Amino acid sequence: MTSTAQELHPAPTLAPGRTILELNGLEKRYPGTHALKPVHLAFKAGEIHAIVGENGAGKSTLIKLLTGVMPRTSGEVIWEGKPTALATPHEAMALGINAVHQEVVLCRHLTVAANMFLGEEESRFGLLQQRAMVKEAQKIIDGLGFDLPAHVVLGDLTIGQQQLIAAARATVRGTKFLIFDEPTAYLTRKEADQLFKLIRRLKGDGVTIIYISHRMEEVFELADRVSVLRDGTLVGTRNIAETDEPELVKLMINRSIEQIYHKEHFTPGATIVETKSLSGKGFENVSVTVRAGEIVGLYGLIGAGRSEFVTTLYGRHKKSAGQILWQGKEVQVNSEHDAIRLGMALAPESRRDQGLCLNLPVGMNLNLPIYKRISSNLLISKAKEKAEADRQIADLRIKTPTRNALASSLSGGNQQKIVIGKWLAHGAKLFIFDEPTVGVDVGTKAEIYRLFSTLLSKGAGIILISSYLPEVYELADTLHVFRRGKLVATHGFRTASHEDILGQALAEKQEKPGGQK
Amino acid sequence: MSTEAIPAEKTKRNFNALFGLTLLGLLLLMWIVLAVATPSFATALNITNLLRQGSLIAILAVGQTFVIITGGIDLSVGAVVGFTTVVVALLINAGWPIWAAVLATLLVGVAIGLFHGFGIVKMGLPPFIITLATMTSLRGIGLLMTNGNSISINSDPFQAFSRGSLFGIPYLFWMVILVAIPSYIFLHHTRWGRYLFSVGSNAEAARLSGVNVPRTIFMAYILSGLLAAFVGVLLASRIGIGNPTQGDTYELQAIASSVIGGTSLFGAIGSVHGPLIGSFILSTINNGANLLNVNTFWQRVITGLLIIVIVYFDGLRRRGK
Amino acid sequence: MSTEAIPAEKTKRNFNALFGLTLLGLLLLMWIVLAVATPSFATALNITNLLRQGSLIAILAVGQTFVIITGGIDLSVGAVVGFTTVVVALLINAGWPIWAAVLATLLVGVAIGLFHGFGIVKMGLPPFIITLATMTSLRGIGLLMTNGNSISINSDPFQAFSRGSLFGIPYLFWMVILVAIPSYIFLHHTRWGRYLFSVGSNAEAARLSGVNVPRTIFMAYILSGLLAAFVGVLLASRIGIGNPTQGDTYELQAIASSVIGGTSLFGAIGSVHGPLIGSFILSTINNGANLLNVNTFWQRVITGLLIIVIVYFDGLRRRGK
Amino acid sequence: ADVTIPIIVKDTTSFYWQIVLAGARKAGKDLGINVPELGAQAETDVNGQISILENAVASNPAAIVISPTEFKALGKPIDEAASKVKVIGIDSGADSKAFTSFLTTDNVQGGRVAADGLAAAIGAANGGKVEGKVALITALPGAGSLEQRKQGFIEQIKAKYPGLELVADKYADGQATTGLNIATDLITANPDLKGIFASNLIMAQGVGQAIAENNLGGKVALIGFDSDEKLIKFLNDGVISGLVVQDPYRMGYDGIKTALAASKGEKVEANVDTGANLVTKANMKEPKIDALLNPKLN
Ligand SMILES: Nc1ncnc2c1ncn2[C@@H]1O[C@H](COP(=O)(O)OP(=O)(O)OP(=O)(O)O)[C@@H](O)[C@H]1O
Ligand SMILES: Nc1ncnc2c1ncn2[C@@H]1O[C@H](COP(=O)(O)OP(=O)(O)OP(=O)(O)O)[C@@H](O)[C@H]1O
Ligand SMILES: O[C@H]1[C@H](O)[C@@H](O)OC[C@H]1O
Ligand SMILES: [Mg+2]
Ligand SMILES: [Mg+2]
Repeated sequence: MTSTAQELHPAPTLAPGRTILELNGLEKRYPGTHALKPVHLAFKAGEIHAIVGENGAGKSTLIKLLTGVMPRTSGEVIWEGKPTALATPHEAMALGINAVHQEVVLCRHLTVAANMFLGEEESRFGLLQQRAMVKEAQKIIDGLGFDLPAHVVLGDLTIGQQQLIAAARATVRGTKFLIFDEPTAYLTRKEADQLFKLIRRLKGDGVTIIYISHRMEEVFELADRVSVLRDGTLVGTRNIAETDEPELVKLMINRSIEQIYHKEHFTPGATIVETKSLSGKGFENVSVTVRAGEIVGLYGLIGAGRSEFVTTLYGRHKKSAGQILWQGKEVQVNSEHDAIRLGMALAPESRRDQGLCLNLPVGMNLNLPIYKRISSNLLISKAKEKAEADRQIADLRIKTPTRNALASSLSGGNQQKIVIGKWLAHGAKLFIFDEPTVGVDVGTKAEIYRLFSTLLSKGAGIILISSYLPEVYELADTLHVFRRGKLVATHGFRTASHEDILGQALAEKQEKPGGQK
Repeated sequence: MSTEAIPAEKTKRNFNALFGLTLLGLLLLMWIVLAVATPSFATALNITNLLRQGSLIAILAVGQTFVIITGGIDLSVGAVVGFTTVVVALLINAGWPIWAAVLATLLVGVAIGLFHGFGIVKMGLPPFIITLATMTSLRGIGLLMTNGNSISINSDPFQAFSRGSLFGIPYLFWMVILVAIPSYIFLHHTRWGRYLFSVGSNAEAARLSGVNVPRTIFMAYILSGLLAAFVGVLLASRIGIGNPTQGDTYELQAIASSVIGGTSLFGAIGSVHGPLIGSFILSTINNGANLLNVNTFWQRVITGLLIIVIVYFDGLRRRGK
Repeated sequence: MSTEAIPAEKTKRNFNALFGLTLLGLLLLMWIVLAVATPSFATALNITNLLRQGSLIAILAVGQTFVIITGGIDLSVGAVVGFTTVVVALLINAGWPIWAAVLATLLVGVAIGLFHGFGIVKMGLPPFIITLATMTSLRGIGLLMTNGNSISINSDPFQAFSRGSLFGIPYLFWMVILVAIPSYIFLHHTRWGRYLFSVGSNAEAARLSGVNVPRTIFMAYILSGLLAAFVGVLLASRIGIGNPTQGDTYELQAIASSVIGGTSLFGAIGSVHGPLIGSFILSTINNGANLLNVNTFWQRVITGLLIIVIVYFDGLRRRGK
Repeated sequence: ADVTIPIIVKDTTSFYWQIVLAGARKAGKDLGINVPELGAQAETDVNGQISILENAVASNPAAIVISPTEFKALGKPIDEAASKVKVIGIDSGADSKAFTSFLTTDNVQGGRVAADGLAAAIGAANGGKVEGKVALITALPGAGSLEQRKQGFIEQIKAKYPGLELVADKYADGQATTGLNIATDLITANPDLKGIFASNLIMAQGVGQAIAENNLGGKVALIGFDSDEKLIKFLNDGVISGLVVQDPYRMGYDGIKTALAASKGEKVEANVDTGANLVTKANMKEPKIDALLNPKLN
């Protein structure tokens, strides 16, 4: 082994390989947070190296240092034997280091093609070759099997779709070292498979890859080696063949988890909400019932129309036809305000665009829906404001220096916890969670699932949208499958196989539309 | 998201109190320097003058700050000031009791704010456009009402107000306090204040969290219109006339005071004390230059430079270097 | 992110050409109405006048648009115009050949833009503040240079330029074309144009893609300063004097033209044709009101209303209703 | 120089006021006193001038010379100032009885003089017939002195020149270019326009340019107000028919001189009319007029 790493757990021997990048005591401090304690690690040319760890463990920070996004506090980075400053993204790119960051960092006002070629535009005589770039971009996207247009404005795509574009973009650049920071967080199995194909192809081309994920099965499917970060410290590196999931989880959170999916069955109570042939932009003719004490899961591919369905139910968008019955009575939900008054709560899918006020404090984000309740007369009760925020921070283990830190300074997973946490104290009857555990670590996922049970036990109902099949599969009492805006299948708790459900979610042209209720 | 955000990316909210203090520090520093440099600065008379002179813009800047926190802008405030001097002058001259004339004028300010809210929320107009349009039209309406002349206000008590003092502090400055305290409580201690910030930070997230975004926007512009009308009343008292062309460029001074006081034009960052200090920094520059007998042309050059220096140092500290 | 973003959330970029056309449609509509309503509108003389009258703001608006697309703002342009009328007047009167005086004046504009870039990128100042400071200081410097006087320019050929025409179209309007075509190519067909949009859309993403964000910001302000200096030269030619107080409120007119033309003050949305059409809409309102001999006060009222109406209809269509 | 007498003008950025200040400066030198030169940044900024007056009083001067921007508005502040120091008024009046002395041009009278000048020029160009359309362009609404000129001009036209028809009464925004644009549009809309009164310096520059641009010198008569190099050139070239010229230098000089005398308790004259003269190509070489057109600025 060529690594100089001083690992807490001695690394197993590896097939010999050339070291391409070596971290020598790499360290990062933010004001108030020691995000990365000196890390020693060597990456071998052509390997897929997974990095796992709890939310806030320092994974994204490590990536930011390697791509020149942030300056490091101390330590050395050695690229192909030579120390390098990596002071700017430009410098990293010049070496051939690229990344698909956890938060999609693209320009939402530019087209897909413009984003793919940003900074590397093709020009002739100083003029952009726009058509050629759109064509080229489309070719790349099609080649990767993504069903996305290259000429549309990026902001019109869903987050998952944007994530795919970010991945596709990396292939345009002459990359030697490519980092994926939770690329599958918003993807369904189908898109994830396409992405894995891409990653394997890149590996075949000799590209070294760092792969960060909270989904253990992906790590085992893809990686050659895996490193574990805990609280900014590298606690171990393993050959993938020589470790297993419990060991990694143990390393990550310093305790073991018996089971992630916590499922309690309650006898369903009265119907909370019922949609009758609801139609709107992006979906049509959807009839769904949610009763007290049950979780109704919605599964489908990206763009299947699940989010549009729930946001319409929530009054954010106008319905075009159909009815909404709330506790048996027909209601008009004309705004999210109406919805909240009825007793709905929605944790939306995109934390950046819909979920968070990033430049406001964590506490304010958490309390936003309940300010009315924690105000006495005109004034906010500061004591309650603090108590409520601190309770959510503790319950969900949100890693933040204080409730006054800006939401933008939290790690991705911890931001996600705010999006969920803000509704938990609200006392709604119907909770709609749209991709609630995106980017959340296993330990916290288990915590969140337990909280679901608490909500159900208090007589609430839950609509759970997830693109991660195991999640809906293991939790939903009723599982609806969406495809291209239509509800195409409905199952009970674990009554169909993963394969069947996936098959139903995939658009097969020969299949007749319509549900199989 | 924006070029402005690049250097300021590490703005620390918890430094906010300290930040206010230290901008205040810069203001105090200016006062000390002036007290040493001129015999007349630190006299009761001059302090009274200074307080009076800064008051109008200070109040406008607070109203403007509410709007800017939501990510908007209110270009109309200068025109509202001019217009409402006319309104209050006409009403008083028509024999209304002062309190009624003032109340009616304040309602005019509210109505203008409502109109802005309507334009932004219901018609989907950019705040810049709807308030620019009001700015242009209101001056026109005021000029039509006065036929381009000034209206002399026939009420001595009304005019006496702006020259009076209580405990040695001019009434005009008491008015700043009267506005600042409820504004502070409103912005920092009520949920509506929180809603202003949330709308400016991410309107969509605020909306999905149950914040009534349209109502919040209405509220911001109504407050700005109301405070501008209040300033119009105070100005009318100070100058004793109604004249629709008064208050020219006040919008710029109010926005500048707010931004000097740390408000971000991209929304979600701002306070009540910041714009107050900002406006008194600007008045102090003028007052000091007059007392030091600086050539008025040099005065402009120096004002520009001082704005750069003050905001630079304030920014340095805020970025925690 | 902002209140402005709410209604416009689904702006469709591919409608852009149509959008330009249809704002143009509104402008053409105004022309048709005026041609019918007044005998003098559709005369060669008046068209020439109209083209001359709109030219200066049109050029400023293009420069301003570059800056606004990056998410910034340039409040200094009016002051730069006034200041550069003085510079070019002094140089010409000092006996410099016209071409040299013009070139030197344009370089002054570039230097001012450089200074703005420096303030924003290196000193971390908000664009509003640094350009406000320049606006204040430059007028002061200009006044110091002229002592408040107008400098009468001793060059007939220099002044003749603004009166001349080619193929019946005034030189001043040719200058708009001279600016618009390269600007269009620059903004929409070169990578630098694309970088302006990317910086305004998401400066962090642009930086991560290897876009030189500081350089892009410098570029935007330099272009704005350069075009403002160019307008200063043209204005000096048109009014035959150098006077630092000229160009007052041009910044507001330029920003308004840009926003009427569809530019978003939050950056990343804008074009070259939009501000051009926007500025000619404003000039047409003035020209039409003068020809119709509308009372000047009514003219203001109407201008405000028309701005609302035009932007409202344009917005309606853009939101695709 | 221990004695300080500040002079407060309406707007330091205009040439007219710079001449006033030059006169005051010279007086300061001659008399060995300190003369701070103060003023707002626009003639319409009433509140700004009140603030400046307040600041001036605070600096404990021997006396103050002021040109009030607004008749009514400055009344009370001047009363208040006069309770502490002697106040001398120049150029324009204020609603105050507290002035120790007052040196001014009557702006209403200035407007009348302009009307006479315009009528004469139109007559000269049309074989003695004082007939046709005329227009008035005012730089800004809301400026007291400009309103007075307008008033005098309109009164005089109505009273003395029934053949003249005022077809347009326009306000600009204080910018020469706007004056130029308005004048061009007026000429387009009224091809038979005979004359224009541009009631201040910057408007006369813009309107003069419109006449020059359209080669209408001699066809459309133009009367301006106040003078500078550019306007004198226009006068010489026949673009401008006449200028109403006041004596700003004297107002500044005598203002300070009177203030010093008053501060010493000497008796001073209560009212001095410094006069408004019509300058045309014909009389511009007369020594008295020449001195008005070319004040000795230092
Ligand atoms: N800009 C910042 N300012 C201050 N603290 C920060 C900043 N960015 C990250 N941190 C802190 O650094 C720590 C590590 O964050 P990082 O984003 O690297 O975590 P992560 O391992 O990627 O977590 P996740 O799985 O949630 O994405 C966290 O405690 C986070 O709050
Ligand atoms: N290929 C595509 N290009 C552009 N827009 C698309 C595409 N596919 C779907 N959409 C848009 O996405 C909408 C449905 O997305 P929605 O977010 O509701 O789906 P979802 O099932 O929740 O998927 P996701 O997992 O991405 O949230 C459609 O109405 C359509 O406007
Ligand atoms: O007399 C002066 C007048 O009071 C002022 O308003 O403009 C300049 C001069 O004409
Ligand atoms: Mg992360
Ligand atoms: Mg979705």
